[in-house]
Amino acid sequence: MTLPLLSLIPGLPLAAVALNLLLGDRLGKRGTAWLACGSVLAAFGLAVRAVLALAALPEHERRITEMAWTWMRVGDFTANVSFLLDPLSAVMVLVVTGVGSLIHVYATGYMSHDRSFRRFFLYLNLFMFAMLTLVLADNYLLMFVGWEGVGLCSYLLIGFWVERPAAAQAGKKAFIVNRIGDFGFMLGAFMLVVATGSLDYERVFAAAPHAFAAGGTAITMAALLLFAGATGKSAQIPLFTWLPDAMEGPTPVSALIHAATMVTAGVYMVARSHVLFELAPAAMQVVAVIGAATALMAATIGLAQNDIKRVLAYSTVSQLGYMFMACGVGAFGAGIFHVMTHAFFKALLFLGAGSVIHALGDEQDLRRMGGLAPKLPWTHATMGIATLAICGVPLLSGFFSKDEILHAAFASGHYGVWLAGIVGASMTAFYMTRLYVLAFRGPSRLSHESAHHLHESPPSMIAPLVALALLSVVGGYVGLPFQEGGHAFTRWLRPVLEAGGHHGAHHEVARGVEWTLLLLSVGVAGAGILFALRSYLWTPALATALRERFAAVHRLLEGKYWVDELYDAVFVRPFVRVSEWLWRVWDARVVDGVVNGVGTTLEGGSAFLRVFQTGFVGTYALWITLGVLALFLHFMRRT
Amino acid sequence: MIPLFLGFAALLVATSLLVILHKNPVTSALFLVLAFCSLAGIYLLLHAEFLGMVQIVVYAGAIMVLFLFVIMYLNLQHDVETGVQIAVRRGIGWLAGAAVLLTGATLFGVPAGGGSGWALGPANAVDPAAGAGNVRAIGRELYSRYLFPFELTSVLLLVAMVGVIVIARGGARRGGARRGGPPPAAGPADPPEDR
Amino acid sequence: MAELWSNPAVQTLTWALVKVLIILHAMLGAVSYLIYAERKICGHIQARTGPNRVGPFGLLQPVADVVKLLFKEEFIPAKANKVVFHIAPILAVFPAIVTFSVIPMGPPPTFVVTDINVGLLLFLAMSSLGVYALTLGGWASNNKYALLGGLRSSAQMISYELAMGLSTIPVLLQAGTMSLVGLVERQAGWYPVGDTGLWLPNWGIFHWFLVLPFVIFLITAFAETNRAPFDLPEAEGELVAGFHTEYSSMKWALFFLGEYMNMLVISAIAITLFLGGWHGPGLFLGTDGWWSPGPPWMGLVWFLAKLAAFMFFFIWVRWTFPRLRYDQLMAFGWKVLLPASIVNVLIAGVWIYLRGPRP
Amino acid sequence: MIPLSWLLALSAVVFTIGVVGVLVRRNALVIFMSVELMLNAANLTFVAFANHMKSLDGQIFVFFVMTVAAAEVAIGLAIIVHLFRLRETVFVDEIHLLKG
Repeated sequence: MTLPLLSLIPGLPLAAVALNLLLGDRLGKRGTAWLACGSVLAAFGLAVRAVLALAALPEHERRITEMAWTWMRVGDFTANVSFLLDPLSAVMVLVVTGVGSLIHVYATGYMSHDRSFRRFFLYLNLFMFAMLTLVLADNYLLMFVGWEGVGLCSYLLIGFWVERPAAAQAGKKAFIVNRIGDFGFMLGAFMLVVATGSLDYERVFAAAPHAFAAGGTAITMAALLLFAGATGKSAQIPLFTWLPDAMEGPTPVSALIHAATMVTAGVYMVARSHVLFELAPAAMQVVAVIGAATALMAATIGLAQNDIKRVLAYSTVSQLGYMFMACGVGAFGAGIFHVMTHAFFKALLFLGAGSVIHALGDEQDLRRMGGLAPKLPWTHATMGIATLAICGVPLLSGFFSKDEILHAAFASGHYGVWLAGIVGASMTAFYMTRLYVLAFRGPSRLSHESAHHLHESPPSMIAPLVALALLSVVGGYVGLPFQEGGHAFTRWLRPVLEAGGHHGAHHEVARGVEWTLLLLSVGVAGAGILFALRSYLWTPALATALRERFAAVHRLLEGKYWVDELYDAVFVRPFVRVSEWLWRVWDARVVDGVVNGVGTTLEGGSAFLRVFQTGFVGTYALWITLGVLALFLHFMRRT
Repeated sequence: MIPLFLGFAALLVATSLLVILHKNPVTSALFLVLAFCSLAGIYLLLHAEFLGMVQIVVYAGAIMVLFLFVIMYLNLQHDVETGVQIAVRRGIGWLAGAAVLLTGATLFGVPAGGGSGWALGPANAVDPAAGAGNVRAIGRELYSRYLFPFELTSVLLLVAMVGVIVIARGGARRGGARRGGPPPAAGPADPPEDR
Repeated sequence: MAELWSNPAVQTLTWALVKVLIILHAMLGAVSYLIYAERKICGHIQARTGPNRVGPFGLLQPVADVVKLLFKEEFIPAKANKVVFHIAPILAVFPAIVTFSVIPMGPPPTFVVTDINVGLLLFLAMSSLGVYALTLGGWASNNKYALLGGLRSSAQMISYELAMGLSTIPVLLQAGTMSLVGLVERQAGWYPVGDTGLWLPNWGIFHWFLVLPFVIFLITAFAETNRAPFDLPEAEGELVAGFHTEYSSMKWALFFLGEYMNMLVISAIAITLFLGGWHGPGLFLGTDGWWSPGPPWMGLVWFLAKLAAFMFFFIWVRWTFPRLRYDQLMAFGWKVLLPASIVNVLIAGVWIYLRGPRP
Repeated sequence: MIPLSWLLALSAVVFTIGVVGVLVRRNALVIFMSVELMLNAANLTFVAFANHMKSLDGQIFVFFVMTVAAAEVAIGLAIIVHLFRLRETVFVDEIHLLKG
């Protein structure tokens, strides 16, 4: 490749950021929009071209690396700013840039009435830059740069509406919780450096089997620490609490960062380091279990939420759980597959929700919606498709990926995980349908002003919806099941996921069993949907009845298991108290004391030295001479 | 060669003493010129022809002329150096000087073979051409190994020139430039600018 | 005695002394007759005959002048700084004589006193010392005109030294040596102009990138010797007689001597640098059937001829051009000559680098 | 061949004279000259060692020292001239603006 294709992909958004900063408001709304979307679209184009170039290569040398410059060289440790494009990162890059550009377009419409339009796109482009760096990095250090970058951007964007205290709080929460995870990531990276002396994927993966005893403590520790980073970024138990609050940010942000791209970074990272995880079966178990638990727990919480975006948020958490489930059972390909499809339909759902909110004038409560279908035909249609897709209705993208995950879980003998997945799937179907029904069907429960504010969104918002809807429908067909040697997607990822000699989990089960599983998952999905329709559309009394019957459970779910309160009590409060003590005693007394002490000492000293400052050059010269004399004498003593 | 050196050395010491002893700045300046010339002579004896010449061109020919120019420009007469305080300072000065010289002498007086840090290294015979100090060799060095410092000095000179012009001009604009100075005819030649 | 004489060191020393004496007296004589020539030429330029009473065509006029100056009463201003007042005239002559010790007046070894590897630098050093005579003389005589003359001369000479020094650099680049003898030898023979059949003498002036330096050197030469049109230090119209207003009799004569000696020196240097020194178009058919330069003394002849031509040029210019204004002088020195010479150094450097040293 | 120690002694003497001059005189110009003396003493040492070690570096250093000295003198004299214009004196003990 003649021109530095890979470095240009993250480079373009960054350039857009720079331009945005330099030109400032001189750009105007239109200019900003063009700049932001243009840069991301261009990046998408470049990505497509790069991936084509990649696909042109024969299967087993499908990796394009591009060295930008040597970042640091410390002793025998060197870190380069260099980019790697292999099938895995190719998928991510396409998803990020593709969905990203769609969402950018959408945002131009959604944010059109916002005061700080420019700042929004500044952050958004910055995020694109960080995310692409993360995905394209060819070593953990650069990946960590992107990792932190996306964390920062998510903080900035969640707290975008700074005048809202809730938003600011949510931003801080997200950032801090992420930091905890990042700390794990860092420690993991340190372990890798210590063990393999490098952070380049290639070197690490090459060296890992020799550097670590398979299944040993060290590798398990490392893998778990990395996974801790993943749980932070991808909102898994125990660090999932920030994601629902993150819904305080603008909806495009929720769609881009907290559904499609950033939160999947964890999955990507785990899949990227599959070599390490495969060396540590225990860690894999942990991943699987945590994934399953998160999937189930989030799903249950999702059942009882009334804020449309929160429902989606918890569904995101649960879907991420599925992805980790896949990774945990060794089906990294399936995980990435689900990342992709999920990016499509979840982004679509969020954007749809955004369109609804937009249409109703910032109304987010499901209980004050309903009957929107005729008013918002496009939104309704696309949302419907997305809902079906996520529910796992056959022949839609969600179906294929989710089914593959469940199948992998079952095949690899993690029956508990599989069961959790099945149940979670049915719940997913239930609450998604509930959301759909409450929003679009049934009688209209709109408040007065939102009722007359009601209008279908502008084309700039509809177009991305349609595009994503198409993707959510066909996106899954790269992974049709029942193919010898795995489907297209698996084959595409094979060079990466089977690197390091170790072959990804290929537990074949009998066709019959496979069919049964398939029908079963379809069945539970159908059941969930039907039950939701019944209890919210056909006989709404049933929902209330249920709510009264299981009041305790309902309260538990509505209160999100009071995890936040728990953390608040266990971590936050004591921490605050300790910090207050430090502030009052350590900082105010000791540190300030030292500083002031230094100050007073200097004052005294200079008061003494002022005596020598006569202002006469001659005197100074004399002092200098005496100093020279003293030096002479010193040397004489030495000799 | 030795007698020549001794002569130059004597001249150098005598003239430099007169520089600091003589009350008339112009005379001091002239003696300084002589001192520089004798130093140039010593350089010649040490096979540093280039330096000897440059010594005369730069120090005698430029720097000292500038000194003279300034002295005349400010038209200074004999320094009046009377009064207790001044006498005291002079005494201290001489004492300090003597002390410096003494300590220095003791330092260098340490026997060379004594293994002390001050023993003078032996004359190591690298290629004699380098020692010959001819212009070509120096040029080679300057433009190869010392290229960067060389360029730096050019920058330094530029900066100095700018600074000088600024200082001189600033003073002239603040009026009173004529006070104590010679009649206007010497005005246009702002001495530092001509350096 | 004989073995002492056989000692080569002694021989060279004696020869050097002899040459020095010869040169010294030759110069004194030359200077006195230069003054005569100047008066004659000036006379003819002004359509007069000039000195014509003492001796045939007034040829004995210089003798008469010298006698007059020797016996004239010496006048020293009361408030003058005696010592400096006495030293200044000596300083006026000293550098010129010193410089002459390295000028090759003919093929070595006969017609060269000494040849040091930094001859040109010596010349520059000495010319930079030349400032002192005028400055000090002007200052010491404690007279405002004299002081102004001295100040002017110091500023002027310092300013023009730079241009002069820079204008010699292309020649050095061309020759690759600083020894004057080497410089002259470098200019021996002829060189073909491209592939035109034309052959030019290998003198500096015949190389295109040395023409501008030659012109600059010429101009600065006038400035360095305080000759018209750069004779501001002694501008009689403005400063009575400038730095030597208060001088009389032999001291004044020494200043004059210094001025003419400086003229001689500087033209000799110009000849050495640009006009091929002692080389002349060979007039004698050599054994190889090519024009040979002929016996060594022809070199001396050529040299003296060129010197004479130069002197005439000096005098001619003096009586032809008006004097500059002081600010014009400074502006010209700093804003025209200096940049021009620097640019020329660059051009010459690049050219020589590209062409490589000519065989 | 001049013995190195003589040269060093000479430069030491000259340097000391410079020091004394700085300490004793009150005329800024003369002090300046004394500083020049010291610089030249240092130069002499450089050249002496260059000759002793048969290497050019010392001479190169002297070259640089001269350049710096030129710049320094230009600036210093400009300052002195300016000072004289302002304060009508070049005697350092009549100028103590720097008194703290």
